[in-house]
Amino acid sequence: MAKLTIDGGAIEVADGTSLFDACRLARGEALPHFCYHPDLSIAGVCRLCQVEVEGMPKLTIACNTTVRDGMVVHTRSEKVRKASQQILEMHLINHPVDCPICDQAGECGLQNQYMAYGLYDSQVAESDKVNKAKAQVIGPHVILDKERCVLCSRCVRFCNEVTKTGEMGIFNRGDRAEIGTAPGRELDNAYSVNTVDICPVGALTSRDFRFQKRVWMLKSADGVCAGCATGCNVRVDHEAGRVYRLKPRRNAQVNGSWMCDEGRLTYKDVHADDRLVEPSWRGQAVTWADAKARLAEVAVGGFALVVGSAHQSLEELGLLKLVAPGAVFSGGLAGSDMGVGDDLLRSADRTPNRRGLQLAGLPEHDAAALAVLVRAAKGAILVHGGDPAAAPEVAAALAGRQDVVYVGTHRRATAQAATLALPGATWAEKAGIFVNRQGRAQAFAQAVARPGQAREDWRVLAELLPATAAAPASLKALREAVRAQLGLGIDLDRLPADGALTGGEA
Amino acid sequence: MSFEGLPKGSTDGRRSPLESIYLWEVVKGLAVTGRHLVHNIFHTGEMPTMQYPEEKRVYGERFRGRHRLMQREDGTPRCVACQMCSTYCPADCIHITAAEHPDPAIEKYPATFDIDLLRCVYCGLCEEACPCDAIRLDTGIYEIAADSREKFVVDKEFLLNERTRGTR
Amino acid sequence: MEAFLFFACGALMLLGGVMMVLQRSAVVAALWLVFAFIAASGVFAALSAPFLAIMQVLVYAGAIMVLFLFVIMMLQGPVLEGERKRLALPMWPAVAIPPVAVLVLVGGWLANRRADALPAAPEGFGSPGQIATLLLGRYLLAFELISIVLLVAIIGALALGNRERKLPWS
Amino acid sequence: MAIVLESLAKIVFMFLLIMGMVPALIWAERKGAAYIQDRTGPNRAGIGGVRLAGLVHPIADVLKLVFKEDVAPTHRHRALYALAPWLVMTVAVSTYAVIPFGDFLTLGGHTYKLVVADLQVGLLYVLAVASLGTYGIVLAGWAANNKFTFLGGIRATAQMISYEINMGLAIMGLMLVFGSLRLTDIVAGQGGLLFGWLPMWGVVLQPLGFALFITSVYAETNRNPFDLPEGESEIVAGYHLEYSSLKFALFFMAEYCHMVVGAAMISALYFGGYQVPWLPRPMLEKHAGLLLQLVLGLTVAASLLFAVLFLRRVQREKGKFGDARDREPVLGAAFWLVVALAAAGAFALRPGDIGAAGASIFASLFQVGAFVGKVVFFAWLFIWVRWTLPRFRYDQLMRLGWKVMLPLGLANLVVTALVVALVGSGK
Repeated sequence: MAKLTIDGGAIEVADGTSLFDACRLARGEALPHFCYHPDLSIAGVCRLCQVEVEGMPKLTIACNTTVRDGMVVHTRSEKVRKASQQILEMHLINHPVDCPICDQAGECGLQNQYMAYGLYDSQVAESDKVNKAKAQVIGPHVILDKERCVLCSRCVRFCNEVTKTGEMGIFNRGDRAEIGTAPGRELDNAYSVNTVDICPVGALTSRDFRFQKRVWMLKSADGVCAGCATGCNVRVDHEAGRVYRLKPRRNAQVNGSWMCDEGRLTYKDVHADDRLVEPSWRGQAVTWADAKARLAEVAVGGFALVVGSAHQSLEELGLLKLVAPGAVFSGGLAGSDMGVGDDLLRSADRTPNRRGLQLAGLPEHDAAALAVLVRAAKGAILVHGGDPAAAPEVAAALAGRQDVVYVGTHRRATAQAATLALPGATWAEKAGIFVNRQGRAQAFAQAVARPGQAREDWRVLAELLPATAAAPASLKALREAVRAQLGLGIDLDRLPADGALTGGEA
Repeated sequence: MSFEGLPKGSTDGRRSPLESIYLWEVVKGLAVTGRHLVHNIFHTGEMPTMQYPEEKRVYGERFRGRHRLMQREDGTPRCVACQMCSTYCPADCIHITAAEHPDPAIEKYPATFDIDLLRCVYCGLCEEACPCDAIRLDTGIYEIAADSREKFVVDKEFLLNERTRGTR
Repeated sequence: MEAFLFFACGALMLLGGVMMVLQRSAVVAALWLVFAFIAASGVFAALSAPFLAIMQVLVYAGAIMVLFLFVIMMLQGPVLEGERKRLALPMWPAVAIPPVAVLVLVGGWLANRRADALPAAPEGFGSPGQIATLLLGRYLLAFELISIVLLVAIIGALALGNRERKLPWS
Repeated sequence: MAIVLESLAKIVFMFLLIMGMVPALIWAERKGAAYIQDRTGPNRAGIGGVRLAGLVHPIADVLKLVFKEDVAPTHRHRALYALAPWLVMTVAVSTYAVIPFGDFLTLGGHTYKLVVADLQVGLLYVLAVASLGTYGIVLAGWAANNKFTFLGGIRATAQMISYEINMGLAIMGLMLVFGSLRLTDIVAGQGGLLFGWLPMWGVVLQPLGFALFITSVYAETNRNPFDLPEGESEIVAGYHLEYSSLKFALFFMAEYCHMVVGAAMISALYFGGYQVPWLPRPMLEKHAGLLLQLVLGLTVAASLLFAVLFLRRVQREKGKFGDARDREPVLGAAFWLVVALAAAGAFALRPGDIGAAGASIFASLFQVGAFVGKVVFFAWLFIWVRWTLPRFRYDQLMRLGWKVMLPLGLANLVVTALVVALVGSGK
């Protein structure tokens, strides 16, 4: 352990801690910085985190200094302030200051720190600035503006260290130095948009989000990516009922600071044109009141077969078990929604909650087996989520039945095949829990309002409960009921920020 | 409340016997209004009333009238769709959708730029906020009238056109 | 002419009275009563008593019923939900009373019709002067006694209405 | 049959007189209010550029009100809601039946009384009909089923009851003086002279009664300063808030009809009605020719004055508007010049000898003219007072009615009765 004094206060940290982290602890906020990133190597190129250490002749950068016992550090002295100011001014010499058209404005490191420490009247005339290329498409997801770059090298290190693809580099010297892709290369790895996230200025911007919304108008909700079984923690940025982008939320246990490009685009499904937005009876839109009446018609003798899906939350899967205690249960199509995985973040399993399905005890069946179950069902069938009818065998088995109830989010094959289709909510429109491939239960919050007459799935399912079962009054009560039913040892309503393991690595 | 400067009679709450009968005061009041009436019948030209559509009041140069969008030399809007104005707008009357401009030097331009003139409070904060001097309220147009609410929502082309008046 | 007026106004008066009884809404009932008063004034007019006719309207329709209406409205407020409803079905036969009554009246009149059945009104009959002479001459005592009775009634009403409070003179 | 025709003719004359005065009064109200407040007032509506100083506006108003959508509240009492405006209008118009608008007219050897119905109890008839006017307002307020209209109705009831009593007391004083309830008698009784020089008008004989009466009339017509049933500042527009289109127009017209009735009552009861002071009927007939020439001469002079005023405007406002409105002063000047010429022509025809029959007709017309003139003046007084005085507070209104005017009215009655008993009535 090392004892040191920072800004007059004593602090004790483990040996080997960087001075940057020690200062963050002591100050309660990080030192100004561009190049430092907790999940990347130390470059020490931006020189912005300089602090005054007594006994050292000059200021030193905190990120590349390890703490030593007895250090006396000043982070707010006049000398440090002046140094920050001058370094920032240097960074700005060739910066175009086109904040009005820059997507980064509002979450820009340069902007924020310049407002905090800057020298407000620039000594450099605009005409003296070195002009570089603007708005270059450097990959399928990323656009580069070389002028705005402050040469922090975060993107270069990301491509070298995380994806190990090495597309990016810094070329030329002095004030001609500029960021760019290696000759003949494109920034086309599966994690390329992370460079946009870590870029402290607007040099790298996302093509998908570009000009869609000013960031200060966005509100955020904590979510979990539903794109695959990894369950990357994300921030859902939304405004006025619309999700605009997903950004990774740091969870060292799951995804570090990253997420894949594919996962970022999963929000598009939330606003798809084929959303199921109102109850439909034999393809005709009806009101909820009508739908309830029809439901009594269809499920007059209860459900004989209940088909769940790995796309639904743990609470819903647990509730499903209560809907029809005597029914045959299925977890949907086995091996559906499979893609290509890698050893970084992406799983081949493109469902967010297959582990949850297993926890809830819903066995998956292949198409033929599911078709057999459907044909064997001597009562109404309830399909919740997923799209089992996408398999031709299942579709054939469902065809002609007049007692299929579907609760889901999109008007796809199963919704078409169902007699009564009830609109549920997507992951962005409800709160819930996904259990990822590690068996880690992670909670996600509701970001936007549900479209049309769609309702939270668990409320829809509660309508289907037999008269003998008490419907849960709230999500909290439902979670408690599911916890008890599945025999989990964790409080589902108060999961830790980085999730809780449900037991055993998969 | 201060009663200084008012005649004493009106402040002490007591009335003279003649005043308390009220009728005489009525006659005095009638005399006052009658005087105005007769004077105005013979001096119609001296009334302060402005015959509005024919005569118009001249407003100061700083009067904030209907908005206009400034143009570049080539006639395209100066606006770069930074949405500072709509961010700053206290009435939430400006709606911009941005798009990629083919010229990377311009980079961003407003694909649509709608102002709801019914919501606008003519505070002028948008022109304060604009970094490009692209929006101004200096047209001096204040006759903003239309027969449907839709016509009060004016678009980019309308605001760029210097010959448009009032509303759509 | 007078006979026709008499019977027409009489029929209207009966109609007003019956409609008043049948009404569910107090306000509408009061209005039918006003209607009956005005018809009664027509009966007086037909009987060559213009002063009484006018007084009937002035006092009953113009003052007393306005006061009634005022009180009803003060206590009840704007139109109640039930007041726009129509009359209950079993009540409708009652509406038939006025026409029947008129038929009986007219029948009786036709049966006994004689040109000199109705004596001609004497000169000045029903004029303000004559009524004044009667009231302040021959019937002065009765008139004053009635005034006293009315005064006592007013004081009694006040006393009853103010029972909770202490009266200023007690 | 003749009596029916005669009555019909008189009814039509009275009705036309009132209905003609309503738009004129509306115009006077708007223009007068404007001039009193140093504004220009209505001057936009015009026919071919001629705006007649806003006189076209009442026509435009009527057209607008006729063609407007009739918006009615859903929760109204249908029958009474529809009935109320007609009740108000009917009552307003039927009061005229007993007011004499002239003495008599001799035509073809037959003498016609210039009153629709010469009732024995005319004065009471006026009171009775006026008291029924309350119903229209109360029902309008109640049937619309709106809190504000309802409050307006309630206010109207209490106000009308309070001031009807004062009105009756004031009239009783007059009745004592003239010893009759017949309006023709009362007007005829005001033809004489007191002390040989003072017209024996009601206002001279009953000054306090007049003050009480005119105050009560203002309260009964719901005109400022007693227009609390409308009270825009507290109850929006009072009883007629929920009315629109023609139904609203009826209320609006009824208000002006009431004003004309009030003005006619004031002039008939306290200002000698058709009587021209110092010019009794025989004098009128004797000097008919002279008077006619005087009238024509005055017409010429007045028309010339107007013409000159218009010519000055022509000079001053040449091409001011650049459209049809520039024609207006020219047309005005031309019109008044034509009138002046016509009057001058009639003057030159020496109408001095129009014969005995002509003299009688002229005298009748002159008296009718005098009556109409008085009515116009008092109607204008209504407007003048409205734009001069502020509205009373409701408690002030009640205090004035019950605590001030009622005792004064009783005192007036007692004093009058004593004087009449001692001196003898005006008969």
